Amino acid sequence: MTVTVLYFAALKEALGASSESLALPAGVATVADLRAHLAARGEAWGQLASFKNLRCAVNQDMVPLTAAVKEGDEVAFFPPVTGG
Amino acid sequence: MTVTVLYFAALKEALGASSESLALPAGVATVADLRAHLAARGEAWGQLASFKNLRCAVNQDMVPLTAAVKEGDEVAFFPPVTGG
Amino acid sequence: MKIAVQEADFDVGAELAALTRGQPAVGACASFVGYVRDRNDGAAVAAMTLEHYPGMTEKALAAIVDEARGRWDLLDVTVIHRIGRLDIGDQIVLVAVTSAHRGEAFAACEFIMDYLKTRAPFWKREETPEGARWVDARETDDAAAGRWGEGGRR
Amino acid sequence: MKIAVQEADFDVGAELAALTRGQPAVGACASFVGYVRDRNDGAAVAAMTLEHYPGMTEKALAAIVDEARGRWDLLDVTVIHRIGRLDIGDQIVLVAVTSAHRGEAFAACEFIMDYLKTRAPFWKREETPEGARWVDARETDDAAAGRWGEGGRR
Repeated sequence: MTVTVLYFAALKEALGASSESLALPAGVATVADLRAHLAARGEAWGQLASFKNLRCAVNQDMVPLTAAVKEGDEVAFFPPVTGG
Repeated sequence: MTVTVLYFAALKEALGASSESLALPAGVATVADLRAHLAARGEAWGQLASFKNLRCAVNQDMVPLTAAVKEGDEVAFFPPVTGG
Repeated sequence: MKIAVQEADFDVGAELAALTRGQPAVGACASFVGYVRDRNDGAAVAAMTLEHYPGMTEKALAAIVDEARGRWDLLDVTVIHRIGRLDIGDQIVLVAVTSAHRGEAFAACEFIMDYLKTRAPFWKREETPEGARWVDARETDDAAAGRWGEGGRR
Repeated sequence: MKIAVQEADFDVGAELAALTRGQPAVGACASFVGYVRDRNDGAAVAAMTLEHYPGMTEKALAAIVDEARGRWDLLDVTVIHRIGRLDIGDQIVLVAVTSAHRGEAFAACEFIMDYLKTRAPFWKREETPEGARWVDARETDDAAAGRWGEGGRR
């Protein structure tokens, strides 16, 4: 399946990436799986596995890392928010 | 001793008085004594004795009816406040 | 600190700007405006008149603001309360509080309103279809002021 | 209900007037404005840039306002949050809530701010003498949002 992945703020800077369209291998069923898949790219991407208090959203709703990922989803990774 | 007595809002209307300078007989030592002295005038003034939740201030500070009254004080009687 | 008791209306935007302009330490401004509603205690209200105790009013408001400044780390406070005859929709009162952080600004603003409602000598007289009536004090206002107790946040 | 995410500054007086004009049931308007402070976490701050997640931001703010309207009897709500580069003293965010009574307006305004701080996808990047840095989330903000629990006033 194919998903869109977005990165924001300090994480975007650390990864040097803001968004990508990604074809996922079989076995990637949750956001946590997706994170592990991305972290396995190595180098800067390894930070995803250890990023402090990593937050994620699926289709623009904040969800826990255990949330499911489906074909066509928009998945975002970002640090804790600091607006207001 | 002589004091100034003020009345406000519904109490002012009930008494038909807004302020007066009053020479007090010996024995009037507290706001409660003053209230009893005024209520003893009879007619509308009798309401002072039974006025619901009567509030008072001495020299513009809210005080309990047990507060002392001294020569030259400004004593005010009024209903609970309803500003804001 | 600005405390005013006046017949004239006030401009909330201008008052907030005056509190915050040239104040780089301000991170938060909590404010409250009270308005004349068209209904109260089940009756239609056409207008109201606010009576006060000149002299004591300003003193009571200053004491309330001082107490708030003792409880929280505030940068500045403005309190404006109108008197005289007011129509439906008119502004009655403004309380605005600036602080570095929002929690203190919110708490102090609500505290000042709660204490103003029970300790500042204002009285409202409403005009209703059945004639004019003095507004009764609400027990909920005493309860709101009582929440703040001594020392604790509420 | 008005929710806006914009680079442009906003006029608090005009926004409050828009919320209350011609609304005779409004008795109370509680509002909050956040400003860029000149210090944060012990460092001097010269300016900041606010990044956000377009699309999700508006959705998250609408969900927070809906939750507030479910908890309290509100008449109207305005939330405006700026993005882009802001200088010291600039307004960042406005939350304004109208209700018949002050307690509900205060509670809802603070609730919306607390939730916005932890659930709306904005990120601040500060410019300091040691260079730019992303602002760290505060544990006190999580605690503030946590106070509201499920159902209770706080």
